[in-house]
Amino acid sequence: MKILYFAFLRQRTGLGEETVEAPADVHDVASLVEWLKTRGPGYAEALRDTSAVRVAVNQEFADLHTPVAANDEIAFFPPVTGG
Amino acid sequence: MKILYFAFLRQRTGLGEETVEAPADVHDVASLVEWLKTRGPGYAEALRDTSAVRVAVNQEFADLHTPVAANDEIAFFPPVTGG
Amino acid sequence: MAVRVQREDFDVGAEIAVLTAGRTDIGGVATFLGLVRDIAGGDEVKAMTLEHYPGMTEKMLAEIEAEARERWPLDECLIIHRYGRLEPGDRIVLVVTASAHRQAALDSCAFLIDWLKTTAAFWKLEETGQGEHWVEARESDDEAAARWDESPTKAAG
Amino acid sequence: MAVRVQREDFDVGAEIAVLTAGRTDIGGVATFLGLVRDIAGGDEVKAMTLEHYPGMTEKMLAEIEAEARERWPLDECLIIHRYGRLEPGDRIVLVVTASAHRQAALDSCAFLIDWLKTTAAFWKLEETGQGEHWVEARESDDEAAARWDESPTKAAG
Repeated sequence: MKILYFAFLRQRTGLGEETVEAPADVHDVASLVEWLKTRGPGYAEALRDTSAVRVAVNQEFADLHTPVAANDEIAFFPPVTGG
Repeated sequence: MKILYFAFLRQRTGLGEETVEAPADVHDVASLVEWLKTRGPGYAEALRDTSAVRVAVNQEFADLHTPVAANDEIAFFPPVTGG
Repeated sequence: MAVRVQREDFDVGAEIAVLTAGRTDIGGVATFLGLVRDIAGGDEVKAMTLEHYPGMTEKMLAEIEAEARERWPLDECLIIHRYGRLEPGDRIVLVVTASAHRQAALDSCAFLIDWLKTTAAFWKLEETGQGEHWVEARESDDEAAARWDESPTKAAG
Repeated sequence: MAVRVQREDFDVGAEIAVLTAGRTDIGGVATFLGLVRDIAGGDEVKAMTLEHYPGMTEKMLAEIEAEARERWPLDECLIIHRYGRLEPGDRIVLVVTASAHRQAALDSCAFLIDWLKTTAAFWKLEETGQGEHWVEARESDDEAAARWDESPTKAAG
């Protein structure tokens, strides 16, 4: 799956975009977040407070319960501030 | 005094502007209107229905009771339609 | 801060550029551009001639501009209104308001154009297929202008 | 009808000219131009970098534009939003709405800019004297956008 990071999440993870092969038990946003946090201190820091993070799955707003699959595009970002 | 006519009043009187020497008994807009109406059929027609006519004295909205004097600028026009 | 009543056309982009040149305190510029429509009251309009009262029309525009500046925190304000014969598609009126806050710019622009469209000292002679006629004041326009007799919306950012 | 998210600057006058060229059915064109201010929350802003989500940002803009067209009788509608690093005085956003009736143009323009300023998928990194920081969502903006959850003002002419 393709993972995107914006704003402070991009800065903390150190990358804007990556393609990952998640373990089989990653089936929703919550389990994806838990797995991503194990990938390094930048990820753990970026995703520590999920109340400050918004998520979109395939460019639609989603939440922790939204299912994710291999070909999905999942984006993490702070609440939008508008233009 | 200087008299201005706009829109249909200009068309009916046949002129946009004139300088007149009004008789001594012309002391307010009402008496000015009565005197102007005696000056010809165009004037009588233009000023026949004063409910359809607005007046300004020295570029301020006025009414039939507003006093007028020799050096005033008096304008007659229909209700404004805006731009 | 300017009011212009003119026969000539105007350039919207150039007017905005002049107002905002070198300014770093303006957050929002609201603009209303009025064009002559080819339809009025169901009739096809071939042309429209605007008449105004030179002197008084400008004086009233300056007064309403001063009122807008009093009601909203405006950095810049511009009103241009044309007179003379105009055809469908021609530019007729421009209102530009600039403020640190978008709501002030938007509200003052709407206030000014409502006033201009109802209360400004202009008279319109329309040329239609049925000949020429003077346009009469319209009720719905008066209602739009009357809304502004209430207190203004607070600036929201 | 168009939505553009771009790094490049834009020309307000040229954009309006394209939308209205040859049109005789448009009575009013409402425009909102947003500029970068040199002050935010009391701090001097040296520059601001806008980040967006390519694809999703445009999709959301297209959706809100479609909603505006559904709520108001619009002849034309244009939204341009820039991203990247911008300095005070730079143009950042443009909304243009055109309608036969001025109220529809004014209301839809205000609706769109309120939405853009609160709900559009952008993130802002401000450079101030105190360093860089990400701007957080603001309450007053959310309130301005929430006003539009009510039914729209009727077109008044």
